[in-house]
Amino acid sequence: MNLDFTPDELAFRDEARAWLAANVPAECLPSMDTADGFVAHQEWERRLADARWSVVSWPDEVGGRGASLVEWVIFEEEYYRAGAPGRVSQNGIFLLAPIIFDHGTAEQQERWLPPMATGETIWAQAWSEPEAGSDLASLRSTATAVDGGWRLNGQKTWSSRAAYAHQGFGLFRSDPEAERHRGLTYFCFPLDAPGVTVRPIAQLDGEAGFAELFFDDVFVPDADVLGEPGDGWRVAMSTAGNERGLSLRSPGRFCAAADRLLGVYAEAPDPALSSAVVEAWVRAEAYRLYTWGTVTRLADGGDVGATGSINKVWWSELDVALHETALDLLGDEAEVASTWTDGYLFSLSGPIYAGTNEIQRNIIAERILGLPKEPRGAARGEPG
Amino acid sequence: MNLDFTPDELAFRDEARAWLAANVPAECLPSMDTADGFVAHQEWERRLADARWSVVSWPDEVGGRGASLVEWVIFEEEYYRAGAPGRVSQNGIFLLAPIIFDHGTAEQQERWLPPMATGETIWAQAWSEPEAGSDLASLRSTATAVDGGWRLNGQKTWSSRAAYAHQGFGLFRSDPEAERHRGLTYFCFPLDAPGVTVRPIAQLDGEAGFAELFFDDVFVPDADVLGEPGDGWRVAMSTAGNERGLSLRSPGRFCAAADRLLGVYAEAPDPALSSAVVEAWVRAEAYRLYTWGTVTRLADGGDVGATGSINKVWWSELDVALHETALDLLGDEAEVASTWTDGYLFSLSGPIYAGTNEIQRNIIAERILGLPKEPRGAARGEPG
Amino acid sequence: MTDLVPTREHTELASAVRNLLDRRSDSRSVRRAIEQPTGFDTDLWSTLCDQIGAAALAIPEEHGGAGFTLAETYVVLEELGRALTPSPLLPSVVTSAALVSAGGQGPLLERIAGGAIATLAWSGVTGPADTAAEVTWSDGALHGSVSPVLCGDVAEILLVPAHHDGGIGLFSVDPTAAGLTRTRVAGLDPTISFAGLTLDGVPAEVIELDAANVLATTHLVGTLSTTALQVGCAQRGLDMTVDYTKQREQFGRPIGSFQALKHRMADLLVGVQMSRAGAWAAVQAHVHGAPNADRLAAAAASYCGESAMAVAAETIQLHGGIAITWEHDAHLVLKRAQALNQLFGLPHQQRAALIF
Amino acid sequence: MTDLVPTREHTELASAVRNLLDRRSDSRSVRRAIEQPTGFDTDLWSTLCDQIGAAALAIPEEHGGAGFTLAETYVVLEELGRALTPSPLLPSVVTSAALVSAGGQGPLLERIAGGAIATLAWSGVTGPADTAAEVTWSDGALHGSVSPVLCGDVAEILLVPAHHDGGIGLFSVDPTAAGLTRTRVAGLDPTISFAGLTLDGVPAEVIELDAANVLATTHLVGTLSTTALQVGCAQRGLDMTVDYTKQREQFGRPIGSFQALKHRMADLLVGVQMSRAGAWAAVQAHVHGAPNADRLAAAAASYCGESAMAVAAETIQLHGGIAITWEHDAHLVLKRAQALNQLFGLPHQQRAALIF
Repeated sequence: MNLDFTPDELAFRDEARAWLAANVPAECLPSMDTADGFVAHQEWERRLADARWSVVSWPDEVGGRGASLVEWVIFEEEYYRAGAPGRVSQNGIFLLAPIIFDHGTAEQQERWLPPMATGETIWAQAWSEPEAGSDLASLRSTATAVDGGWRLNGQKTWSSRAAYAHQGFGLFRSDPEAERHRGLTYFCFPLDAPGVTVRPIAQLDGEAGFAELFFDDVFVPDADVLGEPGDGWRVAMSTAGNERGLSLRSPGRFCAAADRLLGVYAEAPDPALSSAVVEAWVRAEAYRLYTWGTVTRLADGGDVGATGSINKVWWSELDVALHETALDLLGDEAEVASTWTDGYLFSLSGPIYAGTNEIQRNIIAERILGLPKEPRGAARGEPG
Repeated sequence: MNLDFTPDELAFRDEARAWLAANVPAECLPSMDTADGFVAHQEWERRLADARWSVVSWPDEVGGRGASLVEWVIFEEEYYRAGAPGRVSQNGIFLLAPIIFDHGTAEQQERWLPPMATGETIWAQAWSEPEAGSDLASLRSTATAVDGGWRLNGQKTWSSRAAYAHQGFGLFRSDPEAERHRGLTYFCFPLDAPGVTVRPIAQLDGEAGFAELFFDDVFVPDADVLGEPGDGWRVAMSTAGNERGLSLRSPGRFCAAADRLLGVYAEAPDPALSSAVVEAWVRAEAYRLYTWGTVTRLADGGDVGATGSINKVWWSELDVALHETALDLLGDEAEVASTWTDGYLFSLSGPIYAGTNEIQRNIIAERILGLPKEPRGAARGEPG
Repeated sequence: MTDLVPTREHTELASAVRNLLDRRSDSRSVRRAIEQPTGFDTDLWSTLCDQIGAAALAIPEEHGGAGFTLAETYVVLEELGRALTPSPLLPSVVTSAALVSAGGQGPLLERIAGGAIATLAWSGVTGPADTAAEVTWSDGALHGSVSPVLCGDVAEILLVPAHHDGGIGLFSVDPTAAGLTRTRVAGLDPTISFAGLTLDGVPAEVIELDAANVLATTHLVGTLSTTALQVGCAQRGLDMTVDYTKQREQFGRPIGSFQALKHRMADLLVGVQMSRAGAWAAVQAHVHGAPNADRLAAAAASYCGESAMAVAAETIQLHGGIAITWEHDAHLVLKRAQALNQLFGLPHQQRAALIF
Repeated sequence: MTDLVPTREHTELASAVRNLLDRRSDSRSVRRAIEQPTGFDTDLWSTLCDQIGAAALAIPEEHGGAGFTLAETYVVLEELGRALTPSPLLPSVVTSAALVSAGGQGPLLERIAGGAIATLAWSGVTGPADTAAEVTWSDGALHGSVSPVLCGDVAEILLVPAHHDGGIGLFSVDPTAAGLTRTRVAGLDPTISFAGLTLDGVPAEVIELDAANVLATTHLVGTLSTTALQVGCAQRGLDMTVDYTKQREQFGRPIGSFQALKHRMADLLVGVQMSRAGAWAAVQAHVHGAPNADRLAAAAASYCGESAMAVAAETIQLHGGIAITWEHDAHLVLKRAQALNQLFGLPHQQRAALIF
């Protein structure tokens, strides 16, 4: 909107815009899910960090500039507008860091945050398990208390970035007697620890964006437990809220894609598709305005809460529709692999990961609209 | 398709087409849900019957011409193409008659079918109850055995045509001990029987297409029970299958509406809407071809079964979309009441009545795709 | 960035209007209002004008208005939309926007601010901005016809755009003048009343001879005002449907516990939230004179229209049989959404304004 | 009316093909075929030609064909679509349709009937019928380029439409001729292979100098053949998804018991059934020379394309995470549906052919 940014906010925006204009690589970096690309993206993180743009909202002492939420969204808008590289550090800075800030000890914060800010340590998330999917509470990987720490066993899957990352984080069942979401503990661990096996998963686009992780008696010291043992579910839920919320998908990304779509249309306008093209632009714009509204509310204090699910459903389905429209516009060119077809295949994972959109709709229905839960285990025909 | 009709079928078509061309009233009849319109539609039924077009698929001796299923669909296509009046007798001839043929005694067939064929007796269905909705098995209206017959008590709603019709038919609970769909009996009764109160329901378009029926110790003799007492659910299910199936909504109606829609477009073409207009036409055409395929299969012997649910979902949603497109095309004219706005409001009841489309989708999912039922009354978390 | 979220003052204004409408515009009152010869409840309209100053909000203080902006009017309209209240506020807002834009029309504006029923007889009100007027002006009089016109039969102040040799002008007509015929037309939506007007040499006062820009601004204001009604209408449909599905039982459980229905209602909520965010931002952009204000308005209008229609369709479907009875309010939501969908251009026409 | 339903012979043909593909074109075989230099399994293709006569079905008996119709070819293509088999049958059918339509091309048709890989290098194959050729013919040779061409790098018989002074003609080119460059392009769908062709003075034999009607007929045959692949692909995606959701448990129950998912799969089934009915009727209309055959083909194509895309999207979504792994077949359904959607014109282009 740029309606009434404060002078400080405007100055912040101008500074970010100028730095990005001068520093964003002219050529796309190779994919971060290849060995070369991973290194190139790590180097880019280092460059961001040197100019203190890698984690703008963090405090100065751990590599940030203490930016406000409004400034953070401004930075994200500028970042995508500039066509800057994807963030190989995103699992760490967007998913894990908020938890370290909230639940980590001073020692953990000092040890983990600065190398995360510089991109020296790249983190992989280890959320899902083969049999659990969206049902996090049915995780089966175990943690057994041993002298001075824990032994992890089991398997995780859909661990993003894990093929090349250094550290992992995730939930393990530390109390086999406790029911479902009780008895889970939150662990951080090196991916090269003895007993960890990383098996990359080839994806639609042929790259290893995800991996399976196998744990065979992996030792983790007590110092690497986040929060209290057995309290992992509550600790993790703050990540889940964050992951689905503002952080991961700032509107700049979709507005930039919608602008590119308008560009494709301008090159070869097909009036029959104009409505779909405009629809994509309108949806990206609505997302931007909605998100700015949320940011304004949060700036006054408040919690994203379940409205994060609204964001997730919206951006992920908008992203698929936008790319489908692009392929329709491209016509026979869409038969051939291109950045648009890659983007299309990538967009398909949006409605699936970070809590499927089915789960998000359950959350919206139950937590915002207050609709009754599905009956479970109740007497015949009675809602449970 | 007219691809390879037999000479007999072609002759049948030509005869129907010629008669309709000579006899269909030039002016629309007043609505059948007004007092005048009801009489006008009854007169039209008489005219159809005199030329033996009112119930073409019935045997000669009860007013039909023993037409095959293919001929029946041919007749329906011609009927809608000719813009002939709606059938005020449809509850009787399409819903009740198949049951009388299958489950009625010889005496009942002789007594009820001929005046149904001539339009002398118009029938209203009494399916739903205020608390039952789509869940027919939870009907509460009762039938109590008395000397020589039964006493009916309770309330029915959404009884179509009941404001002016002569006879009603429906299910009543004759065994209060039996569970849900056991213990129901199928009754026919005069709407002017002592103890019956008919209260018309004003609809969206202001007309009384439906009524509520109140039963206060209404006596029905044993001779007016259809099928065996207690067997009403099974008897009724053949009606339900029929109602949802081919009978009620022959493709001719939608193809004719799609053609009218093309006409509206031709008068003031708006290229942005051409896709929606064509889409409606394509969907009507697909419905016609699908239905003809089904007819061909049935002509070789076979049962509509659950595929009737596919028809129901398709035609009812196509009908709404077609009318919405018409209103978009009409632009500011759509602010004003017209036959298109009336048709739109009428179309909205399609996805609701005769088994809501939610119920139809359950049937498709469970009976055709074989997907598991919702868990009911099973142990915690186990499918039932 | 505070303007992307309603302020405390906006919230208080909304509460005041809602409290009034809860008392004076419940389901029964709406039905009574429909039956009145004016098509709305004149007492309620007086109260809205006297207590809330509804008609005066966006009119400058020097012309008897409250000197606020379209944002405050938006707040009132959203509440009127939610309550499905029949009301002349929409044509009043559109007409005053035209007069403010034309400038120097103090006396007319003062009357509107005080609650006089005003309307603009222009087919752009029920279509896209580039719709031509069907009326011509020559020798000081107007000739032609225009239909449908919001509150056209009861308007006390009547503006008419008309072609003349030098372009398109804006004129004022005495609603009781000879040569003017006003005929109420039966609308699809009984809560919005229209009339057809024919002008057979009706004497007209010139407001502005070169009114192209005035009409463009007026269309923008009308578009934004309509989004307010659409957001309110959608919210009402959703609330009604959620409440109903929580209570209604089928197969031994509330139908609102069936996942297919829950997901559909979740989608409706997403649509309503996005609509409100987009509409409010577009109103703020207009109020602040942002350069992209007209694009944001078209975007919001296309989205709010479709979202309200989607809610309305599900309101009918999820209520089942009772939705199609006159006694139930579900059909009023549907008819209102459908009628609003046409005002100031259909969604696809709004989208057409957004591409080269 | 029997032609609206497949006959017993059609059903038997479908079973024979399905049995063969069950054995020779399972998931593992498809992946092996993709890796082959030709892009398909040449042994399987030989078997399809020898045992089923796949390439010969619609070719007249006097030219070494089986003398059946496009209906039988449709049956085979639907099965190839269901198995996601990489296969040169589609370009073979299109090319033989062009030759049959042009007339008098016995020797080429005989080779195609015997299994020679044939293709038509024309952008109408990946676009609407009115697409112009990008190649010109002068002094007996062809100049220009065209891409993407189905099986363009491996075709043994290569037809090229080209402009000349008198209109558009159809020409035959020796695939090994000097001046012809054929480059495999990386397609979105690994099961359908394309190449880009450049022609720099390539000697060409005239098939037909006035080929406008030939190309129109060919486009129609290609459109109908594509609907067969789409219906098969959609059926495969639906079957796969229904099976998966019956087995996969979440929250203690099979996810296929969740109503929201059931309703979505029910909608997919409705779409697939309507697609198949429409496509089959359109094929029969073409075979019988019905006057509305081209309208039915455009209608079926628009619908089959969108229905296959809808199934493919849900196949991905309802499989969740495993859908986006290379090991799982869900993404092959998605890529196939997307690639087919462009062939012979997008759904909106097919619809455009249906309105004045």
